[in-house]
Amino acid sequence: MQRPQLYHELENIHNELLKMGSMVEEAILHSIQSLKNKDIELAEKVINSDSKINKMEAIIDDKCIKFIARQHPLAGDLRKIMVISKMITDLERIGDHCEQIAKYTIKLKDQKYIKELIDIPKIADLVSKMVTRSLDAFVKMDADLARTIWKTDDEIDHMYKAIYNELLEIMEEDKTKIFQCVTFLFITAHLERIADYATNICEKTVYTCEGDYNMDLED
Amino acid sequence: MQRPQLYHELENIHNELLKMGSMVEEAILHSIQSLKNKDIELAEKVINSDSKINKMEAIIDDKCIKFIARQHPLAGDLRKIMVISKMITDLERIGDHCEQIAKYTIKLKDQKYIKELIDIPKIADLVSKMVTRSLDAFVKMDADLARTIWKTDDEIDHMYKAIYNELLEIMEEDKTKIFQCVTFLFITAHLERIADYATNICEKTVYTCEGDYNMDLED
Amino acid sequence: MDTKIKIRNLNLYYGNFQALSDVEMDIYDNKITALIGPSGCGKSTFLRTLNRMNDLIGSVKIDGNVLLDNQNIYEKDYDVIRLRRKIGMVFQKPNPFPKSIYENIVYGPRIHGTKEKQKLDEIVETTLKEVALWDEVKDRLKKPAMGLSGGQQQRLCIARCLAVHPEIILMDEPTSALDPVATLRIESLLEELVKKYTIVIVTHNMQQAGRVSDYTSFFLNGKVLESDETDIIFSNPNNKKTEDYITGRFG
Amino acid sequence: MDTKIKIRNLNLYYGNFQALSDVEMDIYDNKITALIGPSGCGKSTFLRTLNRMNDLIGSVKIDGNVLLDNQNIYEKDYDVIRLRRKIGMVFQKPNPFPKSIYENIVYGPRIHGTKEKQKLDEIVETTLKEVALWDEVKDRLKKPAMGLSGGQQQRLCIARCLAVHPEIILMDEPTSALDPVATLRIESLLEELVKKYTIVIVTHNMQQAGRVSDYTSFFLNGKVLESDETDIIFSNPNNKKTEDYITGRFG
Amino acid sequence: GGGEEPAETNGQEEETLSGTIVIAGSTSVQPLSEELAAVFMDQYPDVTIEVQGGGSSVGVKSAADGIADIGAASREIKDSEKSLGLDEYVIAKDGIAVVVNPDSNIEDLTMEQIQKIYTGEITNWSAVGGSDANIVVVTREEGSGTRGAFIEITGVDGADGDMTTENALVQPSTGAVKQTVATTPDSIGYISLGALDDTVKGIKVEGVDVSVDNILDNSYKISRPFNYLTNGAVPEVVQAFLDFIFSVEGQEIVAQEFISVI
Amino acid sequence: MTNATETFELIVPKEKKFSKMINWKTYFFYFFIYLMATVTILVLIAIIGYILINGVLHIDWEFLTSEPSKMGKEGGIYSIIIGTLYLTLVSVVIAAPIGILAAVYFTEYAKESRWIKMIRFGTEILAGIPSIIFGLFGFTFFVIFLGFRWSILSGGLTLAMMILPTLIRATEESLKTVPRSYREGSLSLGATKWQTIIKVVLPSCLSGILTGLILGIGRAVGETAAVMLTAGSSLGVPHALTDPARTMSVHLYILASEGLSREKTFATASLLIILVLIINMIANMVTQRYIKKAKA
Amino acid sequence: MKAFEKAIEKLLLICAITATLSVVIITLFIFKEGVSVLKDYGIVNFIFGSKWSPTNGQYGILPLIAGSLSVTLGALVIGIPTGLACAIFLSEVAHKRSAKVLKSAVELLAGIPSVVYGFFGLAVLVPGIRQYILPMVQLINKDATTSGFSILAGAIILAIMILPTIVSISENAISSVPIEYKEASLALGANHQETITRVIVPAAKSGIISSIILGMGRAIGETMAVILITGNMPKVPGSALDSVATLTGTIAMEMGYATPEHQKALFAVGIVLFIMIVLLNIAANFTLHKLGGQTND
Repeated sequence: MQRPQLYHELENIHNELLKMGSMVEEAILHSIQSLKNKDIELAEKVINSDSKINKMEAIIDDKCIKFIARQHPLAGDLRKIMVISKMITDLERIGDHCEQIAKYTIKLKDQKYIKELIDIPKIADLVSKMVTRSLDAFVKMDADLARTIWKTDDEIDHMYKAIYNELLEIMEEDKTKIFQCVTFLFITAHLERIADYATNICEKTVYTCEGDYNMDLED
Repeated sequence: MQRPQLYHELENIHNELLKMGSMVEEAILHSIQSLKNKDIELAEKVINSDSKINKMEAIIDDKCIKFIARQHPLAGDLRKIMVISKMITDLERIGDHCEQIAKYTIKLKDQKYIKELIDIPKIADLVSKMVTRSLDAFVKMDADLARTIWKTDDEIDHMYKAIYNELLEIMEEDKTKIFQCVTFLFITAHLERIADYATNICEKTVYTCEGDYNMDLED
Repeated sequence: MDTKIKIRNLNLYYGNFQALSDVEMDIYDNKITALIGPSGCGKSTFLRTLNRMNDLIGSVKIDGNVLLDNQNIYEKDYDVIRLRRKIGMVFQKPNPFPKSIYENIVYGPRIHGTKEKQKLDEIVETTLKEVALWDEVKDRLKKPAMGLSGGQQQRLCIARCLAVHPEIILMDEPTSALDPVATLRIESLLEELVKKYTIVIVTHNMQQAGRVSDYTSFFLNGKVLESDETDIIFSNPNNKKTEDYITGRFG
Repeated sequence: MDTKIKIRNLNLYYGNFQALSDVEMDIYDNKITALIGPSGCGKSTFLRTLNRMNDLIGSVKIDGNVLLDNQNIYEKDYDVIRLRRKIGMVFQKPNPFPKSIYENIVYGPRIHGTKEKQKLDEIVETTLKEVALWDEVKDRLKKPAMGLSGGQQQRLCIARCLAVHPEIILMDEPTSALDPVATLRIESLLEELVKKYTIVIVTHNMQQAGRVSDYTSFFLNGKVLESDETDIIFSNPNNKKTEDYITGRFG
Repeated sequence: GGGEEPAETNGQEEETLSGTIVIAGSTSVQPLSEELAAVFMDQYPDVTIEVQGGGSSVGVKSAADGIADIGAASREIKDSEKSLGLDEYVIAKDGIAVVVNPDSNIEDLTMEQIQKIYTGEITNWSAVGGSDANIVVVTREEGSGTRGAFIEITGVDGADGDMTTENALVQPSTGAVKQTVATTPDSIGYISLGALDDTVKGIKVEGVDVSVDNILDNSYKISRPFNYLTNGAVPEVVQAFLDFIFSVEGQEIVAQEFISVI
Repeated sequence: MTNATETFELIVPKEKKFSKMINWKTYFFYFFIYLMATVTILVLIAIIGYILINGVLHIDWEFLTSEPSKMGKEGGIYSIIIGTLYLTLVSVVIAAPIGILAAVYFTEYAKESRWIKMIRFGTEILAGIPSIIFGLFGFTFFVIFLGFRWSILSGGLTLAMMILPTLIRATEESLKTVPRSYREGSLSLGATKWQTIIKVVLPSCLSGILTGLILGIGRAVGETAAVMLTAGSSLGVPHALTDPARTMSVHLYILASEGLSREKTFATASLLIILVLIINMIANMVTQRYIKKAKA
Repeated sequence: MKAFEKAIEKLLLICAITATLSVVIITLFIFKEGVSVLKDYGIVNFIFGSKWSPTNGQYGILPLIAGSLSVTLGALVIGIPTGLACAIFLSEVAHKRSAKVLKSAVELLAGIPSVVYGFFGLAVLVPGIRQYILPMVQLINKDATTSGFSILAGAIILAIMILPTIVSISENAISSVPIEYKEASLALGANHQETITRVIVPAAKSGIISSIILGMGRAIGETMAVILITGNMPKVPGSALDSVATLTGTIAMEMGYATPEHQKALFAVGIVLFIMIVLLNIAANFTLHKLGGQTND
């Protein structure tokens, strides 16, 4: 091992990435929890945490650029750092989505929910797990794991469609619930979007490991 | 000028970026045009073009990595290439949004529109211009222009809110229109999202020029 | 894309030491091929088999084929002098002869029988322009070449080599004795030259291989471990050892 | 972060040629400061003002202050010998004395009066371990140092310099004569050394400055144009000229 | 400076005579000096005698300068040198033999022929009755005592000074002349009688053989004295050496190859 | 790889490989070079062979240990060997410290001033001055002016002056081969200038200096004209500095020019050649070790 | 410590001055002794006078200069091509083993005292010329005659004596021509001989020239060997078979001859010799400087 500085710095960035990842996971869980429990305080916490996540992105981004500038990583190392630099943007966006969810929570704070929230927390749970596991796969550089996680996106899509249809039905039945349903629709859409970002992370993990974007498990 | 290869390659990537930018602009305009005119053919064209945009992203991304690996750009050059590498992801996402819009168009093909579409094409027009101009600002490395464009995001936000409220009202009045309105809502949300990406591009332009993310015009 | 030189199954021994083992490589026309690898990996030795400069060393034994335009240069009775006119060489240290700038350039043409002053003058001007040195030295062609800076000397050496109209130029770490600015000038010159010539360059400096070459071959212990487009070698090499070398995990 | 050396308003002339103009710089304790710039920019000259190696040159004239621990080393009656014990130096080409490995290391301590064999043995072992050379050479301490490889020689020179317990180590392009693998070894050694010593390194190789240093100063025509954290110099320099040099737009 | 020491031994028995004597000068006298010195040193083991060459003029000069205790000259002392105030001792007489290469058929030359050969008037042996061959004239170097004596007696030293032909080979010593004449065909030279041996052929001058008797009775014209020169009062050891030379024993040694003066 | 190639010897390309380019010019060129190299070797063999064949047989124990008589016509050369050794020793003892220290001054201390340039030029001229001029000088200055007479002292001083430039030059040259980096290395460790010179610079060029010294000895042994004029040509065994002496070269000259004894002449010449061979061998050994050390 | 260092420096300075002083003293003495003759006799008469006959008060050293120069020139004519060829052989052509043999041979030649060469010349060359060369020359020029003591003999012996100087310095110069030059030339398609004649030898020319100049100095300065074999005839020579006297030989032979005037004349000869050597040295320095500017940079 001839370039300890390179590996120290790379590891450092890695750790920051994980830190940011756990911040984002927390944001997802908190946002849904606050929605479920009408926990406005928690929702505000999520909104506040977004700026922290943004700052985190800026810091890691800066570190990536400085790392490339100083250490001139190549091949695998370079792919990894480039992926990280994009991944943090995705994480930041996930944070944005959580912020949006939290904002919706605050909008809904005075309304009684049309029904107990079951499916949305379920999908949220799935999504947050997906984010966690995809980051895990990246850190472990486990392409096969990433491919498996990538597949769960289909499940989420299914659930999303089911929720969409259910909410549409509810709206058509009771127009007083339109605002709430539309809001829930948006929240679900945000969650679906977060799942997309997680699939993105999986794809990038595979790319980093293997140098291309082939997501077929058989390969 | 001591490193012609570096500048040739950088310019080459630049050109590819512009090409991708114009593909994306076209996708935005086409998607809205197809929605407005119920032009299913055009909508399908938009859907097809998304894979082209995706391919383009992959190509540019590859070029960026190879460029960094081989030419080891530093300081301004490095910032620029890193920004490009992120910008293309944004452009690709914009493409995704257009694809979604086109898909909605197809979903709506058998329905009579609740009213003539005026506001949505208007916001679409604004958004597409914003994308065009923000890329323009990046290419020209004009931080002030980028800042000006960045400000238009507020206008779009206003319009978005107006449309949102109008659609909600329509839904409450006529529940048969719920599906259509929800779809329009999503379309508008997509457009708003696209505008967000454009503001992102502006921010990155400022960063590339000046090395930080200060968006205050006075500065 | 035409293959200019085909190397097949090349082995080279210094006495009992095998310096090159089963080297196979294609060198493409009008492309820059870079040879990289750690010290002692055989890259310079390999370069010197291409114009038979290794013939100068007593105890060398070579087998295998080096096909230049489909003719084996190690064939019996192959005309080494013609080979070396066809394949120019630029060395690690700028090595202009201790003569005037003019005399340096016309050395090759004179050896090969060009005597007319007018023709020689023409050659001097053309080649110096080719290496972008003409403007810098046109007023002092009769001055000693040793008075030039290191980078200028190296460009002069390239011009001297162009003066015999080679088809291929071999470069053995042409910038290792130069400062960064002069290095970049030579590198940008390469970009021009490759339009007319086929270039093979040995370099210690991996970054340089990245910057200038179209193809890169990675040598290790006298073997070619990987040979591919430079893009691929630098961003996504196939061989683990190549990646280790490239990323500095080596040794 | 303590300032180890303060350079204020330093000017240096070789005869009529001003090699350094108004240099102001702070060198921080337990940090690596890299000096970069094109050939002839004065970076090596500057390095040599820090341990007064320029005193060796006849026609040199220096004014300004170099404050080491707040004392001006160019003061009259400043003890140059003690200064040089405090500030070690490693040179461009590895320059072990033509003696044994052991003798090379004990040279400094002996000069300064350490005579006991046991103590000397101890110094040899400690310093060789510090430069990670002990395992490679412990069985041949009495063998000539010239028998080591270039990289080993350079590490030996570093060890020799550590043997007199300096506080600061000046390095003048310490890897420019080494191959890439040996270069990386020295660089990783620097990372260890900086924990105990303050290091100032002149380097031709910008990438190296990037890789190893905490602070970087950019010299041009005898002036310091920019002096900042290496991170900033490499990703976002303030001075246009620095950026041009860094990005290769220079000259 | 061994010359001083005998003062201390003054008045003591002869057996304890000690000190150093430096003799310098003519190479013609040198062999004789060496012989004399060797016998003398045998008798007085504590005495060292150093015999240097150099030439007659060196002898005169070194005696005058005090470099040598005894200066040796193989010619008459010139008037200019007499003014130096040196004491002269003629220790022997020497004939100068005119010699030719052994292969030569020349037996006899007149003084005039010799003079003409040496001034370059005669350049071919046929002019003096020999075969048709160019004469290789061998002479001594400028300043040599032998040369001085030879040219004076043969008349080569005319009104305009030394008229020796430019075409003469010059050899720096008696031995060198002998060696040259011995090995060079058609050559002629002149050497000290003492050095004459059968490597060269001594010829008659004016019909007279070169021999001790002929020199003693003045029938052989070319001869010269061997002079020892001293400067002022001499140390005991030098005086003892001079006394030895003029003893019967000394002169016997002289007579072995040269001509005794008593 | 460069390391590997360097250790191999560069040779002439095999002629047959270059058949097409060989023309009469090239042939003549190689012919001439081979011819001249051969002639040189033959000349050497001729000279040494001729002398040794005629001389070696006459060298025996008696020749080496008995004193010469009859101007060298008879006897041995004992006193002459002693004289040679004595004179050489004296000249080296005088010249070596002055020469080496002066060279150290010139290379290590002297600043490149006009004075130093002139002094250096002076020593260069001194190196080129014919020995006979030294003889002239020694004779008038030491022998007569200072009144040392013909003596080992006069001869030794004259020879010392003669070999001084050789010595200074050789020492300077070998000091110059000591890389500046050694000096810098030592100084940067806090050594003083003199410590640097004594502990680093001189040890690393010792064999170069020794080679210079041996060359000086060779020159002293071989010198004739200057010695004859200053140390005399007396045959006695010298006992003191003030005694005159005859060296082997002078003896050989006298024997040769006087044609005294063919055998003794050849024997002396042979002995002289053998002596030179020995000196050469020693010099070679020293240089070889120097080169080995430098290569290691 | 500082005082000690200063003292050391002083000591070294004294040594340096001593060494330098010897040059000054020699120069002063030679000039002091000889200059009066030059003044009284007239420099022009002295240098261009064709009669050297001190006994007669004639001090024209033209014959001596002519003698010295002719012998030296002859030595160079023979020595330069031979020496250069040997140097090229050693550094470029020879295999390692043969190079080693020749090299030690040349070193040996350098070590042999000049008087041995003189003796060899006297014993072999002088009679050899008389017996073998003369008849050959007489085939062309019937009147040719020689005693064997001749310029030719001197030139040959001096050529052998300067050969080591020329060979070893030239060889050094040729060997230190960077191998890069050779490679460059070969890489341009030049053959080995062209490379040697057009690149290597020109690149080494400053070394070669200085070797020749040094050799020349040695030839002019040689004394004893010359006395033994050139015949010491103070006469301007007409052919290579004529005998000549040289400046050095004349000094050595006639030194010590008493007449003060004669001795001073010999010192004056010494001055001429001295000046010749100094001029030669300056010439050497000048050429080296001029050429040196090209090779070192």
